[in-house]
Amino acid sequence: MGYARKDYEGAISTLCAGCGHDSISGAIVQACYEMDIEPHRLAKLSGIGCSSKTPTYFLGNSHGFNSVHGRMPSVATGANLANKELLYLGVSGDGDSASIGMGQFVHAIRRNLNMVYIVMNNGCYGLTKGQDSATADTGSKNKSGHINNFTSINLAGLAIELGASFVARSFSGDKGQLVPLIKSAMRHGGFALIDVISPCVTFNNNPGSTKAYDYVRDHIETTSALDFVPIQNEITTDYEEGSSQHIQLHNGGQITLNKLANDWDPSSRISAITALHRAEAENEILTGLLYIDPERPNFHQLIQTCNQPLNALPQQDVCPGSGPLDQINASFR
Amino acid sequence: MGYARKDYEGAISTLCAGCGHDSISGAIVQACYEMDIEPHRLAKLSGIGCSSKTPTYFLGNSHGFNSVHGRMPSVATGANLANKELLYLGVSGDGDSASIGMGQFVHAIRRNLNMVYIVMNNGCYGLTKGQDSATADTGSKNKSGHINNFTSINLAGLAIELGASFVARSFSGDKGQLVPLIKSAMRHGGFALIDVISPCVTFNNNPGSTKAYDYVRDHIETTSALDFVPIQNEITTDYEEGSSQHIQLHNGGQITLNKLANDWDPSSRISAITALHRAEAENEILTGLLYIDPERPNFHQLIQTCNQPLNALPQQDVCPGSGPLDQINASFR
Amino acid sequence: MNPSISTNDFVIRFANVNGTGSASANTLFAKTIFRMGIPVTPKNIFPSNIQGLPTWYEVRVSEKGYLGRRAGVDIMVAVNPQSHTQDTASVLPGGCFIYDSSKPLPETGRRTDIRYMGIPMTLLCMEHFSDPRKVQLLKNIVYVGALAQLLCMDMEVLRESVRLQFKGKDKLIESNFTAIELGANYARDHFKEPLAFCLKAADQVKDKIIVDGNTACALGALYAGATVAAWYPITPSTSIMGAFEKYANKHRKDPETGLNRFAIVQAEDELASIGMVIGAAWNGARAFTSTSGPGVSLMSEFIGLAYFAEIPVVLINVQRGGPSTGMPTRTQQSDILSSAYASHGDTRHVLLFPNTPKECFEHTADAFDLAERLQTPVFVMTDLDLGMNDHMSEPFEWDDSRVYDRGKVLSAEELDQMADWGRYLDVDGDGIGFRTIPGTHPTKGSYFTRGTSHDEYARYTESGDAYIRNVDRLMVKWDTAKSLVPKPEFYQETNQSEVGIIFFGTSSYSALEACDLLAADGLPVDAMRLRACPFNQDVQDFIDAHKSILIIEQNRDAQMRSLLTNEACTLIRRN
Amino acid sequence: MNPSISTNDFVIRFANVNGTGSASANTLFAKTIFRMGIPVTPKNIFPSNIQGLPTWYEVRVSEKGYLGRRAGVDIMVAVNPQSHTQDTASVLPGGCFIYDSSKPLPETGRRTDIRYMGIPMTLLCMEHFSDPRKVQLLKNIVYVGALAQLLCMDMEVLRESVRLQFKGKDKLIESNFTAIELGANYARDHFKEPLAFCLKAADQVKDKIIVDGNTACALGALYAGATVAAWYPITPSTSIMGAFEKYANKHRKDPETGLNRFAIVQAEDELASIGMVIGAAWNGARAFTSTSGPGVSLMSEFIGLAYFAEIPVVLINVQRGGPSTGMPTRTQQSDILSSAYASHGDTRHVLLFPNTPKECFEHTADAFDLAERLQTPVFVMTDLDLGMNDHMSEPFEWDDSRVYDRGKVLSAEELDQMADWGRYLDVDGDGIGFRTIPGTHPTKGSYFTRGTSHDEYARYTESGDAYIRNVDRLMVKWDTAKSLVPKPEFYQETNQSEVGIIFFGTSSYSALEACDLLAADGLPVDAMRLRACPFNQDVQDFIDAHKSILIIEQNRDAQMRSLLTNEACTLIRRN
Ligand SMILES: Cc1ncc(C[n+]2csc(CCOP(=O)(O)OP(=O)(O)O)c2C)c(N)n1
Ligand SMILES: Cc1ncc(C[n+]2csc(CCOP(=O)(O)OP(=O)(O)O)c2C)c(N)n1
Ligand code: SF4
Ligand code: SF4
Ligand SMILES: [Mg+2]
Ligand SMILES: [Mg+2]
Repeated sequence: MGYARKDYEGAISTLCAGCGHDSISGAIVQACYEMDIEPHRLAKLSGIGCSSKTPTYFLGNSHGFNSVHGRMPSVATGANLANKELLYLGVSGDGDSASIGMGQFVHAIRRNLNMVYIVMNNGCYGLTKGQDSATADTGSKNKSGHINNFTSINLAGLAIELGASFVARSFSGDKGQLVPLIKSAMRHGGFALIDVISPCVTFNNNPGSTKAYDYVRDHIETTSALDFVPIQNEITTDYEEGSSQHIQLHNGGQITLNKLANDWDPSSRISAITALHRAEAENEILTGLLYIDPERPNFHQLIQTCNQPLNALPQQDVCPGSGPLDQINASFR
Repeated sequence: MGYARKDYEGAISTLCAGCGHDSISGAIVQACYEMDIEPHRLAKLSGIGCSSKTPTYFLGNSHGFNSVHGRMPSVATGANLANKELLYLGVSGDGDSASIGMGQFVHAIRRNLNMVYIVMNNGCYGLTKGQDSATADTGSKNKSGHINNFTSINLAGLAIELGASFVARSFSGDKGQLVPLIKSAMRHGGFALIDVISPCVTFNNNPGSTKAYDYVRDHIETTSALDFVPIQNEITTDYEEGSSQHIQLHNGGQITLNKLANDWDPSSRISAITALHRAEAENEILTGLLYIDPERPNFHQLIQTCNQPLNALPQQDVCPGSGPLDQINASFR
Repeated sequence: MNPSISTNDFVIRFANVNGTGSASANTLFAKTIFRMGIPVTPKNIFPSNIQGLPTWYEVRVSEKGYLGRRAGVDIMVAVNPQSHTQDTASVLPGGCFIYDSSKPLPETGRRTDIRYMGIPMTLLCMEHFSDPRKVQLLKNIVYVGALAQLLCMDMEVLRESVRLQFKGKDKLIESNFTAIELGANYARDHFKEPLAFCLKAADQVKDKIIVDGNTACALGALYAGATVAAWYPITPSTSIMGAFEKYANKHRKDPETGLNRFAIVQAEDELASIGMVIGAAWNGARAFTSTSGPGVSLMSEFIGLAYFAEIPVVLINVQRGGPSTGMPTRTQQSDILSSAYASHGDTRHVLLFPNTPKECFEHTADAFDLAERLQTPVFVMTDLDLGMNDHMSEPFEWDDSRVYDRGKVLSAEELDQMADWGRYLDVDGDGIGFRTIPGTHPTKGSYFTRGTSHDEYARYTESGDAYIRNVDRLMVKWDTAKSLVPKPEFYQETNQSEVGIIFFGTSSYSALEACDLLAADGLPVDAMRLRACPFNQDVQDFIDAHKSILIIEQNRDAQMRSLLTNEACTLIRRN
Repeated sequence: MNPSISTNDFVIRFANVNGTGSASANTLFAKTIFRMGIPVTPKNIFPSNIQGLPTWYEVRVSEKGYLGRRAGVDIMVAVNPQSHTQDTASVLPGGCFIYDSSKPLPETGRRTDIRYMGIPMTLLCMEHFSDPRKVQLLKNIVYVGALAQLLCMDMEVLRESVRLQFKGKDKLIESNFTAIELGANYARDHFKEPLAFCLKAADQVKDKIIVDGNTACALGALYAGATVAAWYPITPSTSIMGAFEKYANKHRKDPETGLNRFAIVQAEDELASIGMVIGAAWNGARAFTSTSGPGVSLMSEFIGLAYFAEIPVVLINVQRGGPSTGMPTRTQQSDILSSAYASHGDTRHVLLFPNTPKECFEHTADAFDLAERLQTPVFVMTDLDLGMNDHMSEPFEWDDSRVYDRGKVLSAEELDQMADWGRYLDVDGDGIGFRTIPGTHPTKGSYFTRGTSHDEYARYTESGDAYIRNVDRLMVKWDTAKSLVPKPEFYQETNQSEVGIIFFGTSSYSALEACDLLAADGLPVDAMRLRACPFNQDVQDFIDAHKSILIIEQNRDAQMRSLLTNEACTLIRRN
């Protein structure tokens, strides 16, 4: 349609210089630009937190909703029900999703809500000044020197266990991986989680933190080299035969994977969970596409809504009128 | 101590005749009686629902707290912090835990709160007349003829993925399995989940329901024959050598297991998850002990509370007095 | 006719065990009286339990059309031995006590001032039916038959009611007929002395209907074009969504594909259900939720967001006994304050107070227009009594020329024509800005909706001035609301008494009857039925015109008095 | 001394960029004045952001001891070019505008009625320090040095303050000294004409302290013996738990094991934190939470449970701008109604309104006694201003003979001696029953706590009579509360004016100053500072004694007026 890159940009960021979240905003802009998304056909939603502020800083021509803390999934669910034709991009933080928002996160997955759900995961509560979040790794130390003793919630693992239909993990510092993941997620026809490690430079980027840039760079591992190919038949990436795999996406385009982990099969939940647990045991951070089921019916399909967006039905299609009301009255006599 | 069975009984149940929940109440009474638990050293807590009513019907000499819907875990957390010496028994329903209570359920696990957490799981909302719950299996039909399309939340699988330290599943109709599981859970030194399939005779016991008595009986499978042995060295169960295994519990006693599933190892999360997924794929309901880590530090250990119960500290141990206050004042001048 | 017999004016109460199928027999009884043209009010008094506990069904018959509950029971049909003592006590002197004499009634605790009438309901059934489940169900029909005989009910109307109730189940109709006859015959043969109460066909019902308020609310939402409904089960609101689903399945299928022109989500909790409604309404669908007190408490942060972000939300609050889990199966009007001021911070919400099923229908439908016009949450405040009990009501009406008021929403063309658009700019003094729906225009009208402060152009700001301009504008909107919400109803041409009486919702029934009694005693009092908050000038005038004001409401803390005092700015001393 | 120079009476504002370390320089400035014996009020005006946005620190110096914010700025230290325009505008005529002249100030927008004073702060630092981080930090100290010189600050006191602030960091102390000197020297050399404002050591501070209310609340909880604290981070309450942890780590370690005699849980959200407090309090620990408006909204169902199940809960509500996410970094008093009536159903909660750090300490400590005595939730209502800004205050006091009032809790022995115990039995007319803690007695005192209705013996019942007895008893308890909560403070011996002025919390500072101004104008007004709800007779008497009442509060909807009208039953017309 000929949109320019600046049509996808937003206001100037007010986050701290170097914050991982800004890189993710950049990747979102990049992905949307490259896919030529019509900005007004995308709605961006978020909760509360530094991460949830980012929709101000990308896609300035898209409607957005900065809701309340931890409750973006329900607002996204309602929005999605009202108009199945837009693209929904939810942005959340690890505090927003793994603590106060855990219930809604789980149930959006359960409904296979058709949306892209990005968690900007820094293992802490940035906006309230750096308290540990529930995704802080056991043994990780934050800026104030506090060591986290609790078990860490692995959002990707949790999502797979819950039956999410698209689960990926990435790193704000790896745009090469993140951009095609976002594109793929946007073309997936159901709930697509991308858990993105996104260091908080101000409160959790110190030595001892497992969410610090240096630590992540040193411990990153990848399931596969991945490419998103927009048009079905035009496959350009030339991985060696045998290890490469093509996954057709529901809403057009396909993913081309070059598997780096041998025992991993992106269509098997148990293989994805096993790969995650193994990496965890080895103190590695497994990134890339982890699991996908492109054919799982999404929420609209499950509840059989009509083809038109519900918000576009004219009055005569939704109001039964006085005739049927006479019959209804009669049934109460 | 010589308590009689009736010292563990409660008021007469007002649940529907045949409700699975009553059998679980019976198993709780049985377990406490056989373990000679001092009734006043146990606190029972629940949310809201038919299941959450049951604490009225067992352990009439124990304090209880029927809190609000879905929030029992937080009340149990507070109670537990106040007095580490009591035994905490939480009772919840699948609506109470898997829907409104999901967030609190997840975080009680994350903290490895020292408590027994029983979910009376009937796949529906009994008290509000039978709506499907989030644990209703995909394809299951309820009494009103409605078929559930959504993915089902497997509470046991979820708990294992989240790192719960004791996870079991059972069936209200299998007292032989349930009673030793409850006993073991009570001697476990952290969070012990028992997800008990407990048919709702009024709203979800029809043909087509996967939580109906008949269906469960036909599809039940067990990880292992299990026995709880109260005194450490007195092992009486005589399983064949090789397949049997003894697990020492943190608060006394041990579990003797006779494994029925070969590839399953109760100390491996991934093996437990694999076993669950396999059973699910085969439409089997896997019961028994699924996973245990008897040594995981519990919440009190993680936050290093003192040995005395916090609610028993005398004023002089908690009030610094006027001396230190002078110094504190000086620091603000 | 015997003058000591009271015709079409008595209260009968059925004492049953819940979960034993008594509801269908009791409804049959009430509905038959209604179909005889006699005004009737049935009330279910039921426990928070599924099976085995005492439950009561009370029917007031009143040719004069008084539909409130009246103290005291004239006829007790005591089929539940668990509650015999209590049931015995509640009968008025001269009343009668009908029981199942299949087992003898204990001799202790008998009263001498009431008439005992034993009918061997179970035995009669066991003689005629073999299936024990049938015996359990039909023994209830036996007492209906006996009562029909004793009260001179029109047997043909009763049989017709049976036919309607069990349409298509011919065998069931037959066995019901048998059971009715068993009861009727037994009564005819054994009770020669007539009862002190009887029924006589009348013409007081006209084209009225009898239906519960929850069904009426559901139909209101259906007619208003609600397409997204999100809820979490909670007594006494649950049946709203049941009814909405039923009627939507009938009237909202795409004729070509058979797909749904609606979406109903059973959310994971109330926080999620209100969030979904907010999301859907923000995105241009008419959306609503139904809940009760605990739900409103849980929703309050989100309700504050909807107020501040100016999202049209419709919330039906079917009130029950509070606080906390409270008494889920008992009625109250005790969420007035928690609804009017839901959320921390400065918030005020529009409340509607229907008092009949017809008004439930209308107020719910109107709530969508109001919410979209005012871009704010609107609460339809009913209660368990109105929501779950059948109420006699004028029939529902729908004017086919009515066009939904979608409020100030900009189309792509309008956006193109606008020189200066700001989401929160009040260009015409009503305090309401023009909103845009996502997806409308490729380059215009997008903005970032927030719960944090914003200026007129929806830009983020922490400026104190912008904040004050914003909350002041919201007060202008509140004033606008006063002219749009339903006016109060008055029951006199001109004010005449020193005392004015104010009521609303289900308190109206008893209040109006009390007014009649006072008037009959030569003490007429002026009365006003509130139908909405904010209160408009009529409300203020009524208060100002009276020396003292009496407010009838069903709660401890005189919450409506508080609301009136705050909002209508006039002192009403609490007694 | 030059008579046109105003001594110890001016407002200075520092305009900085947040996240650049200006806080420590600004605090140093304010604290030095305080240590010179001059009353001072610093206010942080900061954005909801971590780094890079404008932030202000405003210091009012007032020898008379007026500690409220005063309109207009006398001296602006404008170190943030982003906000220059706004900063220029806020200076009062005759004031001065100090800026970093390392870069030239734009010529446009200059005012002629204020004095511009450029100091090359960055350049001066760059000449002396090489580390760019040090330059950034110390340029703030440069302006402190310059101001010290210009305002005749006591240099020794300033240096002592540096030593205290950076104790143990000798290098840092040295470079601070250098920076101070750089600023002072530059000022001495370049600005010959004296400023219109100056400082002079005084004796107005005595043994007062200067501290923020959140620290004071934390200390109150520490001294009251709170052992369980559950919370969820939210501005502006977060620092309460930080302080509680810090002091508990110091004063609450088991001397033998080094283990904690307290438990602090960062909960997963506010619903969980209040649930934990309820569980802990039910189980006999003193427990509390701290939060702000959104948290109270989320907690409201649970608060209703605590009210109804009668659990002693202490909740510190540090209010911020509402509704919804609102303005997290701005102060308001707008949760009065949402706190007083938190939860659906009929509920009323005890609120305390401290207005100084000392009262924060006392009210928080008292809240635990009150909560346990009354077995009900008690709210300590502070706000961002009181909680997060340093306030001059009388020092904290603790009477070592004070014994915690744990209220009516039965020991095993007492249970053994009691013939008839019912958890909700009001045996002595104060509306409060005797409670038991789990684990106390092997066979007595156990009961099932519920949010649903119960009778006097805590047995489940749905009886309407029992429900009414229960809620009526809760009103008796509410009356009992009136005699226990802190009385209002009066500022006159006897009432003299027709108008009475009422205020509370941080509104007191400006209100009292206004009263002084009025009195100086020959218009003395009677004043009352509310310290708690429910309101006792003194409050009623004050209202009754005045023809009209003026209420000063920081919200749109006159919420305290509403509360007074509802609870003290007296009309106050809103203007
Ligand atoms: C109901 C509620 N509770 C608490 C807060 C305060 N709060 C704002 S952001 C935040 C946490 C943010 O953490 P995260 O989601 O990880 O985002 P980050 O800032 O780290 O990107 C909290 C607790 C709030 N806004 N609302
Ligand atoms: C906040 C709130 N929402 C809704 C309800 C109504 N409610 C009571 S029990 C229940 C569900 C019970 O389901 P479950 O936990 O599975 O228990 P079961 O009755 O099936 O044993 C609901 C929704 C409530 N009490 N509180
Ligand atoms: S505080 Fe952390 S998360 Fe927030 S903007 Fe700064 S770096 Fe990013
Ligand atoms: S409704 Fe179902 S869950 Fe509830 S008591 Fe009856 S059988 Fe049990
Ligand atoms: Mg974070
Ligand atoms: Mg259930």
